[in-house]
Parts: sequence; structure tokens; C-alpha cells
Amino acid sequence: MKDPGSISLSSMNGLLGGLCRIRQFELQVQRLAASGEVPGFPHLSTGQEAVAVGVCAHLTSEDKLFTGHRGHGHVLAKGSDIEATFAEIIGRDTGLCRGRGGSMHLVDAEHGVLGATGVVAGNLPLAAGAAWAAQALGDSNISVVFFGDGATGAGVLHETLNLASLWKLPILFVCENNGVAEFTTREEHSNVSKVSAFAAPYAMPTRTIDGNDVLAVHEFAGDAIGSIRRGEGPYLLECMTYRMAGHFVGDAQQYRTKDEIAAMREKDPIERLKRHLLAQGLAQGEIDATVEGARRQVLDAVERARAAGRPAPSTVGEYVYKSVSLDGISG
Amino acid sequence: MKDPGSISLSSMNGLLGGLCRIRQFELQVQRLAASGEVPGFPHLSTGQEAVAVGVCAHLTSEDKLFTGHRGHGHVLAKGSDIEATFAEIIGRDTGLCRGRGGSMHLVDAEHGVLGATGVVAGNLPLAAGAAWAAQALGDSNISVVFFGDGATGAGVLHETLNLASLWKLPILFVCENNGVAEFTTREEHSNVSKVSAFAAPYAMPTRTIDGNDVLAVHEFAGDAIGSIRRGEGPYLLECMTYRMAGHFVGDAQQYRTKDEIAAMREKDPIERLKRHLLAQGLAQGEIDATVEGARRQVLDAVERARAAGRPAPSTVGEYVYKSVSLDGISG
Amino acid sequence: MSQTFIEILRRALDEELARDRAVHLLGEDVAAGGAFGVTRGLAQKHGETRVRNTPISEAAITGMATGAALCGLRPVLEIMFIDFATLSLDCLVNQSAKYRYMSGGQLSVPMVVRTQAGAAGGAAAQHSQSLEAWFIHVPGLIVVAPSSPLEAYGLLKSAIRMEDPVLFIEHKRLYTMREEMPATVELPPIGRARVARVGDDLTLIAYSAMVTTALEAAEELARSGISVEVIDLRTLLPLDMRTIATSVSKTHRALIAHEAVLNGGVGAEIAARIGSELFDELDAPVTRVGCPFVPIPFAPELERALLPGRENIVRAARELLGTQG
Amino acid sequence: MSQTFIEILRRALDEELARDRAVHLLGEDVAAGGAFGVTRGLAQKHGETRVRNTPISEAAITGMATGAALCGLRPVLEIMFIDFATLSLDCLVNQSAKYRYMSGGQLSVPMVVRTQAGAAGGAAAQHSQSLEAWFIHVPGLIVVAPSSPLEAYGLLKSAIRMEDPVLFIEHKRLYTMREEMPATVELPPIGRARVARVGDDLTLIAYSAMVTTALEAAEELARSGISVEVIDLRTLLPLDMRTIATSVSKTHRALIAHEAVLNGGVGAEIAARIGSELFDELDAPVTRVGCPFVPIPFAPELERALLPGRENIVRAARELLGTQG
Ligand SMILES: Cc1ncc(C[n+]2csc(CCOP(=O)(O)OP(=O)(O)O)c2C)c(N)n1
Ligand SMILES: Cc1ncc(C[n+]2csc(CCOP(=O)(O)OP(=O)(O)O)c2C)c(N)n1
Ligand SMILES: [Mg+2]
Ligand SMILES: [Mg+2]
Repeated sequence: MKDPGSISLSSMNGLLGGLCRIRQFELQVQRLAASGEVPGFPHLSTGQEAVAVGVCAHLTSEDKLFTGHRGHGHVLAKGSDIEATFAEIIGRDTGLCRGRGGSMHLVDAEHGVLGATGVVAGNLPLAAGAAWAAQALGDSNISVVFFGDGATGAGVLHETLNLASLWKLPILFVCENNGVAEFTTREEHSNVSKVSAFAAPYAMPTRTIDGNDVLAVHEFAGDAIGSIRRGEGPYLLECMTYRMAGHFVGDAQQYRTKDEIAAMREKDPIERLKRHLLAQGLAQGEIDATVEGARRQVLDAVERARAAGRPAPSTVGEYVYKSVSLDGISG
Repeated sequence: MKDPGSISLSSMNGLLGGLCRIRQFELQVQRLAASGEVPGFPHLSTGQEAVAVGVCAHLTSEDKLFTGHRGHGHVLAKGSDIEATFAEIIGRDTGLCRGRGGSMHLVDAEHGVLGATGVVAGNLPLAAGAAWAAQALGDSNISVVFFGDGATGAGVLHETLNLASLWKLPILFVCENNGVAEFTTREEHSNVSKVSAFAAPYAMPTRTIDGNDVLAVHEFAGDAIGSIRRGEGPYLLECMTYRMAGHFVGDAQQYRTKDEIAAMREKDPIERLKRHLLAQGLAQGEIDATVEGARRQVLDAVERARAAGRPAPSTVGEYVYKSVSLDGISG
Repeated sequence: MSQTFIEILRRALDEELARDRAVHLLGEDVAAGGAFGVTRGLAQKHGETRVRNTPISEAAITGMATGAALCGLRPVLEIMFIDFATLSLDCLVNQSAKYRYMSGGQLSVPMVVRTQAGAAGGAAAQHSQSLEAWFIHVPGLIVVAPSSPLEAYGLLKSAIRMEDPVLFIEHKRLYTMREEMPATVELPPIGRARVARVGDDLTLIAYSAMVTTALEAAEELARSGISVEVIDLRTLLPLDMRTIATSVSKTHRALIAHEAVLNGGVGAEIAARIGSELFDELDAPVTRVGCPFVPIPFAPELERALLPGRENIVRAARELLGTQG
Repeated sequence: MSQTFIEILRRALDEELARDRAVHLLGEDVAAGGAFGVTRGLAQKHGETRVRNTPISEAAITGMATGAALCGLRPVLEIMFIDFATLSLDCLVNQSAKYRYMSGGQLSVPMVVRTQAGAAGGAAAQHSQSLEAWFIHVPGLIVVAPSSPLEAYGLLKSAIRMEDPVLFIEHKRLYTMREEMPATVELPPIGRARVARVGDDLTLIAYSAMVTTALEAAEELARSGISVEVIDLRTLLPLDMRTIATSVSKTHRALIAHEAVLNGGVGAEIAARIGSELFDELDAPVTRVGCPFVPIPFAPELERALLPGRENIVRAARELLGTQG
């Protein structure tokens, strides 16, 4: 575990709460998906929560965040309301997007969550565009985009790295390198194992870190974001992590070996932080209180979300256009 | 000028002929474009001929070549008939593509010229596909693709580099880095000046060479192609060169400075080879004979091409499909 | 015993791989079975060099399939969702479709792009589209959209044997549909529609998953004495106008149903052609049933409210015949 | 004194840059004047940060324009040829067009994508297409196709002030067209067509460069006593059916002309709507004039043979009116 450095025991305990909220949130997604309450095919970030929590700890709601198909954790860590986020994932009218978006398209403008795309790598240029706007409007916000190692196969990622370095944009590229894309390993996608290598041609600053160590993520994300806020341009942070869940809820995961599953708990960022906090002298009781507090908070929000109403079918045609009517259109 | 190494004086003289044929060919394109005889907006490779000649000297008609919008030289160097190539560029029925393709879409299957695309970087995956076919069918041919520095802005180039290295494809990537894309310089397109840097993440072998030194191109292309034929996988050859012509015929070139134009002749690969041949002891008379021979050969072919018939309007609908008829289609 | 669409499609691929060494499959995770399991087991049987995983590089793999097709292979490319075919479009439209023409007939591109389309179960706006209309506007392409497992079996085999690039569209709702595999299936020709149900009062034209919905609607209408002829287009490009004309000349009424949004959809082309070529045959306006002009929403209630179904077809048919209520 | 389409378009951009600090231009070589000179001088006048060159990265710059539009800018993106818009399509269709809907109305994308289309002078198969039909099939987009310099001036300004993503299509043949710039031009509303010539016998519907051709055909037909009403659609999405209906209800005959290939073209949607909504008004089948289903060839003779022109419209009009010869 990374030397805690400056961070206090209570802040670490705070990070633990953040990790637990995401874990519990997605446990509920999984549970309700099994009973058919969750439409679509949600992708869980279980095992990867430390990246979301460690990075977003440094962001204000003015900073812009873009994520992808595995984005629940990022949205919660950015400060979105647990109930409204869950309500969206189960398609309720009280959801962040009034049930129009769903798990892969979470948007919460008020908290700077400008979007999630289901098209791998499609979020990268959007995030660069948000950074360009910040630069053009002269405000001090930055843009952060989360993506997976599989996104490096997509050309637009490389186009975006080039433009971000050329225009010196205030953007943080956060790669969650879990070594897998759907059912195939990194080796089947590229000879390049470290994603940070793709930033090298641009001389873009990068760091490859242990993404399951929330303290490491917190510290190095802080450094990266600091340099971006100082106007030093884009930064790529590669977080080596591990997808404890299947690719999506329902994935049979035949590709996983017994030993792999056995080794999982060792890697679990929550278990690691707990062990560390104990070693640092935090009382077991305080740790349990944090875990239990997060669990309660999420369960209550989930129940409220489930009690909320469903979108009225008659409203299905709302929000297509802002400035024209649908009159002239067949349908 | 590169130390000639193994190559004989007469072979060097042969390379001079190749350079002169392309130069003369494009002079005629330029001349006839001025008089309105050339449809479209042809792009000349004037000043970059050494790359085409030096690389193609190592290719058989079984090897596959793909080029782009500035491809006349590559096609001629690959062995296509001068008359048929010129006839295509002036839209005659005797042209390589019966006048359907034109300057940006030259195809000569018989000589392994599998195509040219007008969409920047669109040719790269096609060439990788041809290399994949060679690998799958177990034949010993290689695939060669020519592209410009501007193509590095296009994501598909990066996708293709990744796949070529992952599948260890028999393909030579030849970048003609002339430091400009249309009217903007390399600096306005990227912080990365050397295109070879983009192959580095894949540990793909690369070499950046003087593309205006036909002997250097000849030798290093030979090495690269040798390693590809030995099954060592893809190779990227970056040829630093200079576009003596405008972006296209008709380009006013206001972006060019007086000094730049003055310095041109120094860089001219033909002048450089001539000087070298003289220094190596080839008689001026022989050099002049080569130049004049090439000139004659091209002028005669051009006149025959101009004398050829135009495609019959009634045939415009041919070649859309091979296996279905157009009956069921509006039009 | 019956098999699913996926199993029967897998069998077609298996048989084509065995029949012709030039056939190669490529796409994301296809050697691992593919996102929907269509290619499960084929890599083990035919080798990882013939059933090949790719990175997430839709543009490049479409280009590679095209380049390989120019050089003697018959690639069958899987694009996981038609929504991502947007990334293949430059190559498909500017290269694959035009290669034969631009080369003056020297080269052609015998490749099949299998893709999966349509809305179901909350896949939401970026994984639910029906974009076939774009492709019928592109000279040089062939577009096929099967309506059942056995149709897909025959049409996929026929598609793999074509000399031109084929877009083969599989509707996600069809994947669980089951049919009995007969001893022999004769391969349907590309470009020929099929009369799925014979009738006299109205011609109902559909394709892909909408054919099942159309047959259900025809059944319901039959109960109130309305005899509907259902045409399964099978191939959207080229379109089989002969079969359509024969039917409309008999029924004098045409109704077109598809899941895609109406505006600029395939139904527009069919309606335009019937309206101009069969003007004097028509006793009523050609009518279209399709999706309103709205992206596919996530919530089930909204998705259901948006997608055209049996009731929409029945209502439109009754209006067309002036027999409301 | 008159000015060209390019000069008048430049003036519109210049004025919008001056009017609203949020307006930013980006695209390949735009600070260098752009491939066709539309943006010449604007970087010098408004600064290189507001008129910005980009690398050859159509996908990324479309995404960046979209992301910037979400954050307070009003980007005007130039895609040099609509043929290359294939590379923008994932973003335009999956992101830009759906953002407002997917976010439940939280965000919208006020951006304009200027692009150049159509065939002329041997630009050949990959630089000559008319692909507008794809875009009218995408909920969330607005599609505008001006027919003259002054129309482009007003429509571009209106487009830049919209809150939704607009595809603005400039036909390359129009770039040299000249018009007199009046003292004041009132901005035409997006979504409203224009009657370009009043007539009684036939409604001729066109857009973009085809409007000039349509007016020439109308003039020729007038000489043989045929009175043609010409409608310039201006906006292809949403379509102004009111203006079309008013005209067809008067003439009882409709002819649609565009340069795009007919199959699956914009004309199909218009014909389908007239056929269903104005069935009882029609005295003759709705007819379409457009490009045969063939890629654009390079040779001038072939290009000319393929492209629909005045004669095609005149012939179709005479057939429609049963007055051949
Ligand atoms: C352009 C595109 N192609 C394919 C897919 C299907 N798909 C969804 S997630 C995924 C794997 C992504 O892997 P990675 O980027 O590493 O993210 P992870 O799932 O590991 O978090 C794929 C191929 C997609 N969504 N978009
Ligand atoms: C995808 C795409 N975008 C834009 C263009 C327009 N265009 C034609 S050539 C060119 C510049 C290419 O520069 P480079 O690749 O360096 O080749 P060079 O012209 O220098 O030989 C551009 C932008 C195009 N053909 N394709
Ligand atoms: Mg991954
Ligand atoms: Mg260049």
C-alpha cells in the first residue's frame, strides 16, 4: 500500500466510505438485475472503485467528467445523488435523465457529469471539446475522461491525444487498465501492454500506477490535476486495475480460472484499504461504522428510487429538439 | 548523398530514368491541366519521386501496392503502363480504369497496384488486409502502402499500426513526410514531428531517412522489405521529402516564401542524383541520354493517350455490381 | 428438435468455413464466441487464423476485410451493433462499395458484414438503432435483413457466395427465435422477396423481425374478415419490385411496416415506388408504419410506447380499408 | 456589385463571429482560408483561437465541437467534403443528435457542421457524393441545404443561432454563383420552404444547386405553355410539408428533383408523404428525378451522362402532364 503521505486518517476513512458506497450501489444493481428490475445490460465497476474515488476527490462540480459503459462509480464519486442515479439505472422518471438514458448514458449537468457514451472511446473527443471550451472561455475548470484499455484500439483515442497535446488542453485522461475487453485479454488486443505508451509520442506526461490502491490514485491524481490546473496541458494517468465482476451483469465468465477467482479478494481495493487503516491504527469499530454507514445510505436511496414513478409513455417524444418542432417529420 | 554501397553505376542510371519518367509524366499532367485537358484536381509528386522509385525497385508485380491522392509516381514506379496511366488521368476509355477512377483512384491489378484512395489514410487498412490475405494464403508477397505525414492525424492509421504489429503482417508502411498537409505545416498538425514516433509504442521497426536521396531510399527500403519477406512483420519507413509542386495543380501557393522557392533546386532528387552520377564518373552524355530517353518515352505515351477515345456515355452504368442486376433499384 | 436463430446462423457459418477455405471470420471477440455467441466453437474447429479476434477498431477491420477481399479471401466481418457501423462507414461507402466501379471492373469485394440491430430490453439509444436505410442509398452495396432462423441460414450462405459487399442485418429480437432445421434447405436467391402469407385485401410489406409482427397482425385482421398478403422482403437492396407489384396489383392497397424511424426510412423508397409505378392500381394511399422520430429511450415503458407493434399495423390496415372499429 | 457564394458565406461567418463571442470556427486549414477560401481572412480578423486549424481528424474534431457545444461554445465545424462526414458519423449520430434526448433535456448541442457536397468537374467517386438522405433519418439533427448565395447567408446565420446540431450542406457548383448583396437581409426561419416561382400546372420540388436547374426547366416549360411552381425546400429536416401541400393542392401534380441517387434519397420521403397525405389531390403519380444508382465517374462524358439536368426535369414534367414532344 502506498505510503499515505499527507493524507489524514479521517480523510482515508472518508475514501473508504466512497469506495463502499459504489460497491454497495452496484451490489444492488446486480441484485435487482437478477430479479429483472434493471433494463438493459449494466456493466459493473466492482473492483475498480479506487480509480473513481481517488481521482474525483480532487474535482469540483465545475470540472467536467465524461465516462463510458462502466461509469456508475465515476458518477457517484463526482457527487451525483445516489437515489437519482439509481433511479436512472432502473428507468424511473426521477432518474438523472428522466429514464431516457440509462446505465450507459448517465448525465448530471449540475454536478459536472457531462455524459457517458456506450460507444467505446466516443467520450474522449467530447471531453477534449469541453477542455477546449474551458480554455476558450478562460475559466479554470478541467475536463476528466475515464476509459478502458480496450479504447486504445479505437482510432479516435489517438486523434484526441494528438489534439489535446497540440492545443495544450486542460484534460486528464484516466485509463482504467483492467487487462481485459469483454472476453478477451489485453494480449489479444495489442502488443502494447501499457496504455501510457500511446501518450509517449506526444511527450504527454503520464504515470502508470496501482489503480487498486486508492491512496496511490489519490496522490498521483492530485499531482496530475495540479499540473493541469497550472496550465501545463494534458496528462494521462494509467490505473492498473482488475474487473472483479463479469463484463456485464449476466456474463457467465467461463473465461475465468478458479485460481483467478481465488486471488480476487487479495486485490480488492476495499479490503486493502481496510487492512491499511487497521495497520494505521484506526479502530475496527470506526471502519465497520464507515462500511455500515455507506451500506445504509445506499440501501435507503435504492428503496426511495424503487418507490419512484415510471416515465409516462405519453412523454416519450419530449427532448428530441430544443429549437424546432417535429411537425414536418414523418412518424 | 548516400554511399552507393552495392549498387552499380548502370543501376543508378536506371533509377535516374525512373525519376525522370515520373517528373516528365507530371510535367505533362500540369501542362495539359492548364489547357483544361485534365478533369478534377490532380496532385503532383514532383520532388518526391525518389521515394516511389527507391521503394518500388524491390517489388514484383505480385506484391500489392496501395497509394493515395498523390500517387502517380508510385503507380509508374510499380510498372504500370505509362500510356494507360496517363489515359486514366485524362479520363479516356483506354485508361487503367476505363476513365471511371481518375488521378486519385488508379488501379492496375495486373501490376499489383490494388488501389489509391482519395480519403486520407483510408488506404492503410486496405493494405493491411492485403497483407493479411497473403499471410492467410501462405504466399510470399508483401503489401506496401504510401501515405503522407498528414495521415497521422487520422485514427485509422493508428488502428492499422496496432493490428499490423499484433498480427505480424507482411506490410511496409512508407510515409512521405513532406512536412505539409495542403496549406498547413506539420507543426499545425501535431507536436510529433517524426512520423516514425507513432510506430514506437508497437516496437515496430522504423527508419527515418532522406527521401530525396534515391540511393538511400533504395538501400533502406531493400533492408526493410528483406526483413518483411523473412517474416519479421511490419516495418515503417519514413522518408523526409519536399513537395516542389503545389498541393494540387492550380494551388496559388501564397504560403511559399521566395527563399523557399530559391532553395528548391538544391533539394531536387533528380539534380542530386545527376550530380552524384557525374562525380561517380558517369559521362554527361550518358546522363543526358537517360533524361532524354525518359522524356521521349513519356511524350510518346502521352500523345498516344491523348489520341485515344473517350468512354461511351451509354456505358456509365457498367461495373456497379458483379453479382446482381440494377433492376430492383430506383434510378 | 428446434434450434435458435443463433444456433442456426452458427451452423451456416460452420458449413461455409468448411466448404470454402477462402472464408474467414473476423471481429471483436469472435474467436471467444462473439458478444452473442453466434461464433461459439468455430475458432476451435476451424482454427484461430480463420476465426480471428480483433481489437476495438471498427474502421480498420472493415478496411482489412475489404483489402483481403480484393486479394482472394472471403471475409465475414462481425460488427457487434449496427450503431457502431458508423465507424465502418467511410470504408464501406467510399471504398468497399465503389471498388469495382472505380477500378473499371478490375476488382470486386466479396465480403459480408454481419451486424446486429434493433431495439429490445432497454439497450437504449446507442445500441438499438435500425439504420438500414443509409445503406440502400449506396450504389455497390447489397443489403439483406432476414426474418427468421431458416431465412437467415439460407440468406447468409447466399450472401457469402456473392461477389459484391453485403451488409447482413440480424435483429436482436430474432436471436432467441426457434425453428426446426429440415434435412435440406435450398438457398434463397439474393434480391428476391418472399410471400409469407397469401391474401387479397391488402399487401403488407415488412422485413427482419417486423415480419413476425406483420404475420400476427394479419392473423388478427383475418379474424375480422380482412385478408392480408404479407411480403417478406429479405433483401432491401436490390429491392424485389416484381413481387411487390404482383401483390399490389391484386390487393390495390399497400402498407409498409418497419422498426426504423419513418422519416427517410426504407419504407419511404418502397412507398415512393409503389406510388409512381402502381399509381393506377391503388385504391388507397400507401401507408407506412414505423418508429416516431425519436431516439430509442432506455425505460421499458418508453421503449414500448415508441416501438411500432401489432396494434399499430392492425390500426393502419383498418384505416386503409376504411373499416375502423 | 455582386459577390460569389463563397464571399457572401464568409461575410455571414464574419458577422456571426463579431456578434457572438461563443462562435468559434474549426476545421482543416480553416485558419489558412480553408480548401475553398470560405474562411479566408477570418483568423487574422478574429484571432487564431476562434478560427482554428485542425489535423486531419474528422472523428475527433466532430467530437470536440460537440463537447465544446455542451460547454457554452457555438462551434462551426467545417468538414471539407461530405464524403468525409462518414468519419464524423459516429459522433454526429450517436452523440450530437441524441445528447439532448439521452440527458432528459439537461444538455443540448448548438453546433453547425458546414460541409460541401455534389458532383462537378471530375472530382470523382469519393469527392462528389450527395449524402443528405442519411441525415434526415437521424432524430435530433437539422439539415439545411441552401440554393443560392443570399439563401446561404441567411440560413447559415439562422443555423448558427439554433440550439440543436445543424448539418449545413453547400453544393460545390454553387461556390461560383454570384448575387447582389442587399442592404438588409432578413433571416429565413429554419424549417420553412420557399416558393421560388409561382405556377399552376405542376409543383417542382428541389433544393441546393438543383433549384437553379429547376428554375431553368420551369422557364423552358413555360415557353410551351406549362406553368410550373418551383419550391426551394431550404431545410430538409424538418421538412416544410405545409408549403408543399398548399402547392400540390393547387397543381395536383408533383415532381421532385435532386442530385443524389434516387434509391433511398430525400425524394423518396417527400414522394411518400405526398402520396399518403395528398392522395386525393393527385392527378398523376408523384415523379422523382435524380441520379441513377451509380457512383460518380471521373471522366467528364460519364459524369455528364449520369447527373440529372434540365432536360431530365423537362422530360419528366412533360410525361407527368401527358404532353410529350
Ligand atoms: C465502438 C465500439 N465497439 C464495440 C463495443 C462493444 N463493447 C462494449 S464494452 C467493450 C469492451 C471495452 O473494453 P475496455 O475499453 O477495456 O473497458 P472495460 O469493459 O474493460 O471497462 C466492447 C468491445 C462498443 N461499445 N463500442
Ligand atoms: C479524411 C480526409 N480529410 C481531408 C481530406 C482533404 N485532403 C486531401 S489531401 C490533404 C492533405 C494530406 O496531407 P499529407 O497526408 O501530408 O499528404 P501530402 O498531400 O502532403 O502528400 C487533405 C487534408 C481528405 N482527402 N481526406
Ligand atoms: Mg478493459
Ligand atoms: Mg504531407
